[in-house]
Amino acid sequence: MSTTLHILSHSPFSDLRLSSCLRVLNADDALLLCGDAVLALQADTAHSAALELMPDSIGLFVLAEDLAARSFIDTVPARIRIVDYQAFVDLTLAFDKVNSWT
Amino acid sequence: MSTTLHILSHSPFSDLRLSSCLRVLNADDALLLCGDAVLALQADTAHSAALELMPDSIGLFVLAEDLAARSFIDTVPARIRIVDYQAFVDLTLAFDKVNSWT
Amino acid sequence: MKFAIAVFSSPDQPSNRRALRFAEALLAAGHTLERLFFYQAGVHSASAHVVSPQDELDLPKAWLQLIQQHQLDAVVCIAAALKRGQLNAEEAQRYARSGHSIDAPWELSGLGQLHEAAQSADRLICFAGP
Amino acid sequence: MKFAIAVFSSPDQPSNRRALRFAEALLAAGHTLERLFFYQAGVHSASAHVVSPQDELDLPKAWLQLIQQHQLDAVVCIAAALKRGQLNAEEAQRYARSGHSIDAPWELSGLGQLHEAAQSADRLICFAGP
Amino acid sequence: MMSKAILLVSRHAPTDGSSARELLDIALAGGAFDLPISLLLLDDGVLQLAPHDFSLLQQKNLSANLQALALFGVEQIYAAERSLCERGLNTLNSTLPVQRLDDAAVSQLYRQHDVVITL
Amino acid sequence: MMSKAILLVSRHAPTDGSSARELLDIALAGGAFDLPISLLLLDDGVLQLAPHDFSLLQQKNLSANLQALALFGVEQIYAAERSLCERGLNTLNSTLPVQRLDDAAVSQLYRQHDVVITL
Repeated sequence: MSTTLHILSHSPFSDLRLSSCLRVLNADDALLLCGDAVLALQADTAHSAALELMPDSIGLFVLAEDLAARSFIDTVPARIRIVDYQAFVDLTLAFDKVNSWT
Repeated sequence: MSTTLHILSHSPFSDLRLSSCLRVLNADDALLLCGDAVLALQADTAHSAALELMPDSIGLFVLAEDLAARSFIDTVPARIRIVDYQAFVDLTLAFDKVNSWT
Repeated sequence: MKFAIAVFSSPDQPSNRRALRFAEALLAAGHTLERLFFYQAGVHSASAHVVSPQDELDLPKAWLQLIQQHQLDAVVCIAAALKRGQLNAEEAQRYARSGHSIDAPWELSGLGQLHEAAQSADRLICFAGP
Repeated sequence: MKFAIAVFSSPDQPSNRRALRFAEALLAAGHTLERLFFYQAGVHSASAHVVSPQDELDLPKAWLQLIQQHQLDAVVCIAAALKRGQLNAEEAQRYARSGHSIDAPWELSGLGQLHEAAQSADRLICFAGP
Repeated sequence: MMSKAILLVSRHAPTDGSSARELLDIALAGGAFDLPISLLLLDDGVLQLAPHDFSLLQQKNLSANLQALALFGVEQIYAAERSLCERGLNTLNSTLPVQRLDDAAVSQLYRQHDVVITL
Repeated sequence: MMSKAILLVSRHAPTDGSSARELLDIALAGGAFDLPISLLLLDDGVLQLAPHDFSLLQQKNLSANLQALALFGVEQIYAAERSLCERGLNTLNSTLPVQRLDDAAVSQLYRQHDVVITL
């Protein structure tokens, strides 16, 4: 059985990929938010609530530069791990395959 | 006061323009569905229900070739008027301006 | 009546073809098409380098034929075209590029041409997205 | 480890730059980048005709530098490139186009190259969308 | 060495630009190389199973490409039941032999493949 | 003859490719011609009001273009209150003088203009 790192980059406020992705995640998969998908972490929105409800076994990651560039996002939930490009490379090797929601 | 013909072409199943558009429509505006926005007419979906609830004063139109090309859509609500390109041109002149939800 | 059409989508998007059909329909009805304005990925419509598959509609060719047949004013936004690599001979020379993909009757010009068309036409119709 | 990267987005999309940064990071970590494969609007990354605004990142140039510096195998899907007007000298001659926008070390080839890379690399990472 | 199993996920309507066609081209190329390819139609991708008259849009017949998959040895074709239902296509009779999968089976499909490409 | 009043509707985040920038370029060009231009930030477009550090993405500072609007005579800048709230930006303090509009006022804005361009 093969694990998957899913990558999202679309804004969850204009696109429905996030909800589709959350449905296909397996218990040992992970999700990396980059680009405008980072907006899903914005506090007090339906999307950040949906992310907080994900099972603990599912790893949640955000690309450092995309988070920092959106400086209005001041706090992120404790379970979210922030990865730079070097950690992004390592992350792709920690799962058996990578699926970009293009 | 100036009326608007709004044009949508994105699939309502993958994009949120339809709901945003329905909120800005004025009572004497109109909506033309073309491209995959025609999918909003598919029976027994949340989108066709939302369209049926629009006030009667708002004109609802669909581009003929886009409807016919999707031959699985077999019936459309009675209030929807089907326009070919010639009627599309006339329609843009029947309103003061045209807004494409690009 | 006087129309202006703005195209924001590339030739592989359905809205690009829809713009062409709309232009044909308004001309067939005896209206005037004052200007075609190509912006964003729409600038690829002007490329003479596109090689469409034989059994598919060749939109850059269809646009060119329409423009020639009706002697239309077809403007490509110069800033949008440069950053997307669609140059005419003059810009290719200015920026020392070895070739170019846009020829007359296509014209490169600025966004002022979009505003001029929006002001003078009775209707501006924009085509973009799918 | 061995990586392959597929790019489906044009240089004005953020994911195109993200692919470049990812490629740089994996090379910096001592991994191998077996192949870059450009498909869909990603083919515009190979254009030598792009003129980026002076204060903006020039992605086609940055890709070319990375490819040259690390002698990477950079393949552009030929079918996707032809229909988007990105030709090399050979295809420009074949289809009687007056110029071309893709030069070596960029290579035009088929989708078999994507499959070969997917099979031989430890990871295939795709970049597309915004 | 055994080939890696590839899952191709098609999320676009056949009338939404060239994405659906360009994904099928990847499938056909993989089939030509005798690779183990599965195709999952997800979200708007399930519309590829519904009857269209593409000639009205001066578009090539995408159904023909789907039908050609079997000739290229691509026989694992799946569609997400939920995507079909959302689009009012639950009673659709497809001429293509397609397996319909519920959410759990869709998740399982990702687990069973070594490489995923989504378009 | 009086110039037509133009409403430019910007629906994209400043980090979502070039759409936000290319819409502002239309606004600046219109301002340079002394045309009556209004800008409405709608849906993800309201994110243009939120503070960013664009340099991290090697992107030009879009806030500078927004600030430049006033210099070009474009002073009617509006943001949809609902779009701000949906994105958790209701308490945002923008340095730009922006009028927030409820749904009815947004609809009214469309009525008050002669031309609309949405990007």
